Amino acid sequence: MSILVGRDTRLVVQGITGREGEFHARQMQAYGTRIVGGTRFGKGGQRALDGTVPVFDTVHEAVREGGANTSVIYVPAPSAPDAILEAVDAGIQLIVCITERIPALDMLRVMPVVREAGARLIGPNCPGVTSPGRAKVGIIPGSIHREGPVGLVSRSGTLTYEVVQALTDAGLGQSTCVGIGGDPIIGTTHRDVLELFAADPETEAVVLIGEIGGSAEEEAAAWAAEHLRDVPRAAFIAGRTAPEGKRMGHAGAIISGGSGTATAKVAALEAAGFRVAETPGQIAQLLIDQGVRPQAVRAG
Amino acid sequence: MSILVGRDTRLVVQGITGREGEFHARQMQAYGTRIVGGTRFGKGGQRALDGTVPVFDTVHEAVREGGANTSVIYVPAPSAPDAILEAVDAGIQLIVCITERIPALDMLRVMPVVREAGARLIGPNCPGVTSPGRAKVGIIPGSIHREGPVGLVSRSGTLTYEVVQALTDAGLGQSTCVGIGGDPIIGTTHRDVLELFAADPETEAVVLIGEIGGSAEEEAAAWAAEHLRDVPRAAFIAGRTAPEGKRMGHAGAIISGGSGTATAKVAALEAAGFRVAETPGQIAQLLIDQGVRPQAVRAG
Amino acid sequence: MKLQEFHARELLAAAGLPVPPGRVATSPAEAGTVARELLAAGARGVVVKAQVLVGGRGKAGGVKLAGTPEEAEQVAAQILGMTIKGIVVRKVLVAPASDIRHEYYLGAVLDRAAQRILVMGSAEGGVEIEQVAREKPDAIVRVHAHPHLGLLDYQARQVALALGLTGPYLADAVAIAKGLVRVMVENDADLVEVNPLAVVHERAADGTGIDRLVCLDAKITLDDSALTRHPDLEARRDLDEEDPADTEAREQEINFIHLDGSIGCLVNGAGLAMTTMDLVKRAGGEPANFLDIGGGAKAETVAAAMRLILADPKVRVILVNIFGGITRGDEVARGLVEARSRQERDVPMVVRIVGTNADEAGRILREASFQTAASLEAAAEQAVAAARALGAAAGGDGR
Amino acid sequence: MKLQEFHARELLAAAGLPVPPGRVATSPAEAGTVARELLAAGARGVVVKAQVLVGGRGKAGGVKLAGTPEEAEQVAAQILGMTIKGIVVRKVLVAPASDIRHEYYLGAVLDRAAQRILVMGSAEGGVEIEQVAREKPDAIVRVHAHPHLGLLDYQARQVALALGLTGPYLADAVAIAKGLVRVMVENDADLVEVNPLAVVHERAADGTGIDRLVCLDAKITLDDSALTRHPDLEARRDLDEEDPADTEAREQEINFIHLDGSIGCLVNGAGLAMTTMDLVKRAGGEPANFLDIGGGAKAETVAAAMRLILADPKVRVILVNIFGGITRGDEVARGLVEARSRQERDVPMVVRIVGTNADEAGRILREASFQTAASLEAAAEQAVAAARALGAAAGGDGR
Repeated sequence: MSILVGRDTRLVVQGITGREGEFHARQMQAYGTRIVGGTRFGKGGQRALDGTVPVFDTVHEAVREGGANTSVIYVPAPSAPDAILEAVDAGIQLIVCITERIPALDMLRVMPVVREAGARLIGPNCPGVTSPGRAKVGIIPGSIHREGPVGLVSRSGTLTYEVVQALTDAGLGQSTCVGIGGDPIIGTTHRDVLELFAADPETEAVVLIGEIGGSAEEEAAAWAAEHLRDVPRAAFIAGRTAPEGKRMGHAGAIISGGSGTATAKVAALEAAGFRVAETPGQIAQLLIDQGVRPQAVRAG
Repeated sequence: MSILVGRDTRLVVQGITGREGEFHARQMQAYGTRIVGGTRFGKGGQRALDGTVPVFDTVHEAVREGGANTSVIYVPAPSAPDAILEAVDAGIQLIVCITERIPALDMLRVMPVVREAGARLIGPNCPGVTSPGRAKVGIIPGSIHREGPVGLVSRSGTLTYEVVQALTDAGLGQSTCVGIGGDPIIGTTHRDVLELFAADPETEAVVLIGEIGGSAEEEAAAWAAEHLRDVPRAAFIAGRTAPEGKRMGHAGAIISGGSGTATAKVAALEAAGFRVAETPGQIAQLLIDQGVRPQAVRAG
Repeated sequence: MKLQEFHARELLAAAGLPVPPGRVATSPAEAGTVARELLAAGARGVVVKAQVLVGGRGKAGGVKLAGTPEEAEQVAAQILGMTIKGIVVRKVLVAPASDIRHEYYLGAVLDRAAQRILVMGSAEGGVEIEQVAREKPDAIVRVHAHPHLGLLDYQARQVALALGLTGPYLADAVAIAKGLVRVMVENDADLVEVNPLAVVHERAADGTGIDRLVCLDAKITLDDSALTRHPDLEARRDLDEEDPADTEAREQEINFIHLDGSIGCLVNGAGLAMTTMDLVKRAGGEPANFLDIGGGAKAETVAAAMRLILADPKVRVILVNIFGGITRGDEVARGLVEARSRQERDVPMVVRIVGTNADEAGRILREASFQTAASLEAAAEQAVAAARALGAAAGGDGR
Repeated sequence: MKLQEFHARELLAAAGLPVPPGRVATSPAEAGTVARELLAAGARGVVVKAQVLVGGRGKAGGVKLAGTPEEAEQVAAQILGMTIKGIVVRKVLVAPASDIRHEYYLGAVLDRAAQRILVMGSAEGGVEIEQVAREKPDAIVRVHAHPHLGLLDYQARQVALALGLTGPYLADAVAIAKGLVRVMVENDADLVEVNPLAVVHERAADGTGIDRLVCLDAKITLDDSALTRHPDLEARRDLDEEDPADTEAREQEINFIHLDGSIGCLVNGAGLAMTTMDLVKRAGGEPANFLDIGGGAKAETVAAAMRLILADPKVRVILVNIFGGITRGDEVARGLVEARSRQERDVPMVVRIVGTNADEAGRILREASFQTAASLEAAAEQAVAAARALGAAAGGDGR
């Protein structure tokens, strides 16, 4: 098993004819993800990815004719909120929105519709979700993973890759890696993902990657303190040395008052039983110290 | 028992200091309805109805300090949608909106919020709800009722009074009379009220009063055909002789195409086992014919 | 409130929708002037369309083509002043004649049952949409706009696709569909309809041809309850076309519809008013009107209602049916006495007042020698009998 | 993007909120002119306020009162050109001096956790709202606006009541609270704050006194992601106040924040960039900047990032850390080679490139004789060591 994406994933790529959409659709397909269709209004009936994937005008058609149950969105920011709502309306249960720079108030309007429909949105402005060996939905490089027992959730992009690579190098494979995105308004939080990992029999340990700003890591810690008592867990917080009040690229990374500082987050996570690493490279060892057994380092 | 309003009703009158609000609050209080407060922004702390009822600035205060569980709205149309939303937000479960001439698109925006909160709205533009001998919420004259086994639901105002009076005169008392209002967008339909009557042990028979236009009566009939098999039931449809395509005061009373005509409604109701009266005066007899036993005609 | 076509076109154009040029004219000369401008701007001909709020103007000869300004003047002279379903035509719209390649239907309407704005589209435009709806329901695409967010892009795209449009028309249709809902929301309309939405072939001034998707005819109905917040729209009410009786009724907030019978009805409440009419008919009579004086009607309103009823010379008897709730029976009774004392024409009245203050009302009515009735059925029968008696006296059938 | 106070006032006034008069001036003479107008219109004095995007201008002497136009000119001369937290004051706002009776706080902010717009109000305005929030959380009323319908009337009334307002101020506060949320939504702001919202005593031209609720100071922060749809707001960006390096970074879509250390950082991804800084510090060094080149950065972007870093004379070493995902490592490597060939100042570089096309990147870097590192920790340590070596040579401490 794994969470969110896996062998049952039947993916529709919204915006498959765009530069990014096509590039990553190829990567996902090469990884083994089952892509049942792509969408591009006005190009319905064409085929994409060297003729292997049908292009539909609407997500509804991709669901009806391709049986899509998951979508990944690569359309530009002005169209992305509508793309999310279209996927929701078509009955897609898991929507992964890669698009960055969606205005926060657009997401504010979108989220209640997503929730009301009982759908799950990952992102926006996220690298996506990969269940190693099963399916990759998003833009996380496939090569950095190996299958294994560690569930990982992160707000960051490349920092996630860094951590995953370090885990893999240390012989710790992953059940699922979830990049939830760093925008102010996101569909799925650290805590939400921890809940999913807690219910997944294959996930034996969790890694939480956070950043300064907001209170999502603290909320996840509070939940984990109660519900993940026996699960080996490690964390890393970026921005320990960031100066106060500076904006660090992510809208989430504003330090306001006492909350949201790296110190506060580290303290909350440690109080909840997380071992908090000072460098990404230390994370694997912290899990091994809690009894997670590394697999043999694979050849090549 | 009764439905919607009864001895447990703790009423807040929104707009209690207005001419209509005050007049009807007195009538309701005289009928025995428990009025725990009224609202008027800026007049919180005053008292209304000869000092018997506290005036609050907000519905929230009326709930918090007066334990209100039901509200009735007499504010002018421009403020009424907000009054409904305020009651919903304050946790009121039954909201009766008497106000007429609320724009339909305002109600379109209000209704999803009402539904999401799980609250029930009666109206707008309705005469309200009376459970004879227990509570009266709205503007239906109290004198026309008597207690008894007949549940009545109607889109009309004075036509409702006409029918209720006729039932009372014939010795058929009422469990609850519900005026749902004749506007295009209303909170509670004929069918919704029939469902409540079906679950009420004291309601032994039902009367449905409809008008030409729309399809609410047909929908109620379809439901009743399945769920009210053993319940004596009668109906009356106003507008049998109305010329096609003329607008008869209620926005609902437009005849369009074949649906919504009196003929179609009468046919649907008869097919569902309703006895359909040709005059309001016949309704009581139709129920008596189905085994409903009239009570002794009361003195005075 | 229904808007005239030219007003509806204005609202669509103001929302950025593609509406062909054209102007309204109230005289043949003016129509000729508009035609001259349009022809000079490249139109291959003009169409002159009667501006009336009733349907069927095409069949009635209220829509005509013209090739020259002179011809436009002639057909405008034919149309202006003609009567369509009882309405005298006082205005015409002069617009370019269109070279239509395909006609579609697109409309937004308040869907009461779903409590949503419903957008409907069909590749079969230009004919009665109701007929298509009845005979080929699948030929109509139906999409409900989000109650808070309006018609979303993906919904508009579904509509555009279902119309069978392709290429650049797809994006145009998306914009038009969203625009219809926007026009509806911004103006508190309950209906905004474009029929036909058409692909037309146009020639530019340089002679090159181009096909465009345009709103050829537009129909908008406004929510009367919302007019107070749209004074600009209220000002577009066409008083030329409104019966003076209707204007007075509206100003007195009386719901009034003129009909063909002889028994005037004065009732409080729409449902009870319809029921009163039903019982008049059941007793063998014909109602002269639908009239609902509303709730809590004052003596003044009652007097106005009496004037409205008596303005119809066919009225022989008046049936008053009041069930007092908010409305106080004694106030209505006083209003009746007062109104009768002032009216020029004296007709028999049958009055039934029950409910709030009915006893006092009864006393007032008896003192003023009104004929009263206890039940609604009895009142209707008495009114019909009185009309029959007068009819027999006058040699008619009393209906 | 932060707006200057005078721009924020413009947006509030455009939304119909009560904002006192006043104009911006860029010279003492202009300030005197504005003061003369305001005094002629009945102001009892004026206040001259530095327009800078940093806080603490009051303590720094950037806000001064003046009783005459001449005095206004004098204080404007003092304020214009002064430096507040490193920013040179180039504009002042000249507004009427207010006779303040009571100060309130009212603000609307994006609440990330609740995914709503949060309206906050307090009867204790004029001081730091953060301090009130910490010390007396109950003194702040908090209401979440509806995500689709905005701040509803009843919510605005709750806020107005909680401020302890009475009488006519209640309705005014309702309008202002709703207005703040409207301004936020219409301009895609993430913060719209009025502090203080004040009851001020004003004298009319005829000498009569009146108390009014007005927005005395305003702060608005815009959502950078939404600026493309608000070109009018983008045009209000104060380039005077922006570091030229920041302007170039923005135009290249590079996230760049200048800091005080000696080790320039060039990283892809904000989280990884912060981590890189953390590791530099952990190794005993000080980062000279935060710099995130974003995803899929091209050679041109890399070159621009290098220019930004080298524009800081304090930079002694550059640490490049790229984890290729969308970004291709070889492209970054080529960009580095290209950038180094063009740059005027040669500083040691430690480069770590992993992920997509890392092998090819390694080859390019080795051929160009860059110092490379395998792990992030190692890269940070090498960079700090290099900076130390240079520092020792230069006689500094290498930080």
